[in-house]
Amino acid sequence: MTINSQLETILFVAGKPLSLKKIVKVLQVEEVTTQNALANLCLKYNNQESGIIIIQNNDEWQMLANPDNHEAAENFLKAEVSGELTRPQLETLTVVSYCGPITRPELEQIRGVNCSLILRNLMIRGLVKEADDPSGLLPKYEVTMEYLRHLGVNNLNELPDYDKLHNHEHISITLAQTNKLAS
Amino acid sequence: MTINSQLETILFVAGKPLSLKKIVKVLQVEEVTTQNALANLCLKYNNQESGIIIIQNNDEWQMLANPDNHEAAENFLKAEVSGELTRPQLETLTVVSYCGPITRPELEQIRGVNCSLILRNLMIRGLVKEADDPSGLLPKYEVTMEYLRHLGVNNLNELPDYDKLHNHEHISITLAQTNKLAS
Amino acid sequence: MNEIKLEKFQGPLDLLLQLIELEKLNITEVSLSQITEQFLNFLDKLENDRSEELADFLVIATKLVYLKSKTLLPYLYPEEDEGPSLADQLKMYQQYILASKKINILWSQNRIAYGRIEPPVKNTEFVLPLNARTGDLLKSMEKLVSRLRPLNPLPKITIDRAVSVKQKIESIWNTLKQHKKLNFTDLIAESENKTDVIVSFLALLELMRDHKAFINQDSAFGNMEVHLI
Repeated sequence: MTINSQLETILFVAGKPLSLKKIVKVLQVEEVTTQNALANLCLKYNNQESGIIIIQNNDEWQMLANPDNHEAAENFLKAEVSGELTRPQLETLTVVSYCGPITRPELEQIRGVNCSLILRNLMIRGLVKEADDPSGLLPKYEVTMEYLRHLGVNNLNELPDYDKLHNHEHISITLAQTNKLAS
Repeated sequence: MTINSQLETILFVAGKPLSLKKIVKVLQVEEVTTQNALANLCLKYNNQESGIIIIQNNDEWQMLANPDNHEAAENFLKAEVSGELTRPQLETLTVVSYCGPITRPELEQIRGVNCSLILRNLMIRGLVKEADDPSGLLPKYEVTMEYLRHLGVNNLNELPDYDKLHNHEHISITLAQTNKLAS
Repeated sequence: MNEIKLEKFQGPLDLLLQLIELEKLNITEVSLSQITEQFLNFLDKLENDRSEELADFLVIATKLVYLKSKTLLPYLYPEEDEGPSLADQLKMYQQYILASKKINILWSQNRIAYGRIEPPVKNTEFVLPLNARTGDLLKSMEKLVSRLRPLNPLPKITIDRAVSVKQKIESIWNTLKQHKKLNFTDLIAESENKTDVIVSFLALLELMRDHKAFINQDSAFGNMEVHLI
């Protein structure tokens, strides 16, 4: 069987987000081959009429139902009670969405307030997690698949004004400043 | 969205065989329309290179992984349930060992992160199970007898420093904060 | 100024944004320096109800006072690249606030991508993970317990009611007219708190700008002598 087909099976069987590293390990092929297969699968599934889609969150991938069919899916499953986001939660999630993976000092530089409690609260809710980043001394935070899944976007770069806010001219300077202070 | 797309979503999320009658009810369309959509979906999926297939068993329909990819699927499941625990998995198992039976919110308050996926994984590996506790509204988790036997202890209180760590002040303070926040 | 309620803002940057909007100003260094006083006025209100946030507000208050002094006496601050200004920081914050409103719309649509309900996986044989023996559990538990050690509460910072810059200018001006000369140290000797010192300093800068006073200082951080002109 082709790599594409095996990848499709694994994402289907997993039922949860899988890291690229994990997929490479299971398929036992080169990373670049896996990345190509993932790109092919996205092309195959991520079109308007598909009932199944592939979502990417930075380094993770998951096969999910098309959010446009959420009503049909809800007829089946008990709809989840996820509740509203408070303003501090929303603000923090927004910055982490556009600038993640991001350290706490960087986040606090942008928001101007201490963020330890709000980060903890979002991590317990499963909307933010520590990114897998063995290089850094400070932990970096990123949003979870759970969050993306709820927004109904396939990829962070589909968020409104992503390019502008992701590569914001002041961010890099501000963050460089934070890092200088920290070092 | 088209009926085909909604059907695809429903079979995907269901994860079990669905009767034609049930599908008709969820989609809220004519039986003949549903049958046509099922035939279309079979055409779409049931080809040699597909990682997912649709099978029909008399009156029931189910979406499954292509059996030709069983090796890849088994590789994945084996990787899930063997090998060393990740650091978050080990920490979760530790808290369940020293502080169980424990609810998920309590566990998450102690660890400061969402634990649903990790708990699921530990349960698949047979290390943790839901405790029999008919009184509680929330399920409580505890380690399995099998795990204890393999550790060579007869009872949780034989774990090193159990008395000291089981009721450690830092843990009770953390939990008291949860209850305060929840109230 | 009192139209902004304490519970209506998230942090110092949010307060700044609201003050700017209230005054219908653009975000520039000059307009920020204009609302310094209004901002400082919120500090003592914070102390009663949201003291845990005081540190964050003081950071921004310092930047504002710096801006204000720079606007009053620009010749003391040679042109140099100082990195992103408070105005830049605030503009950036504003963009994320706007984005967060769009994110909230996405979130509230409940257009959720659902996952599969997986059939239960049966684990056929039990394998003890190599790193989950009693010694591993003990080590992991000890690490966790030490991580959970409750943090010492922040030292309580007290900020008392701030005297307005305007009142302070008058008071210094009156003293100066009487004595012709005075030491800044004496001027702030009776200050009850840091805000008071900041306000005195700002008042002094205003007097200098208006050519009512000049200052002699022998060395950096040395005593400042204030003279009547």
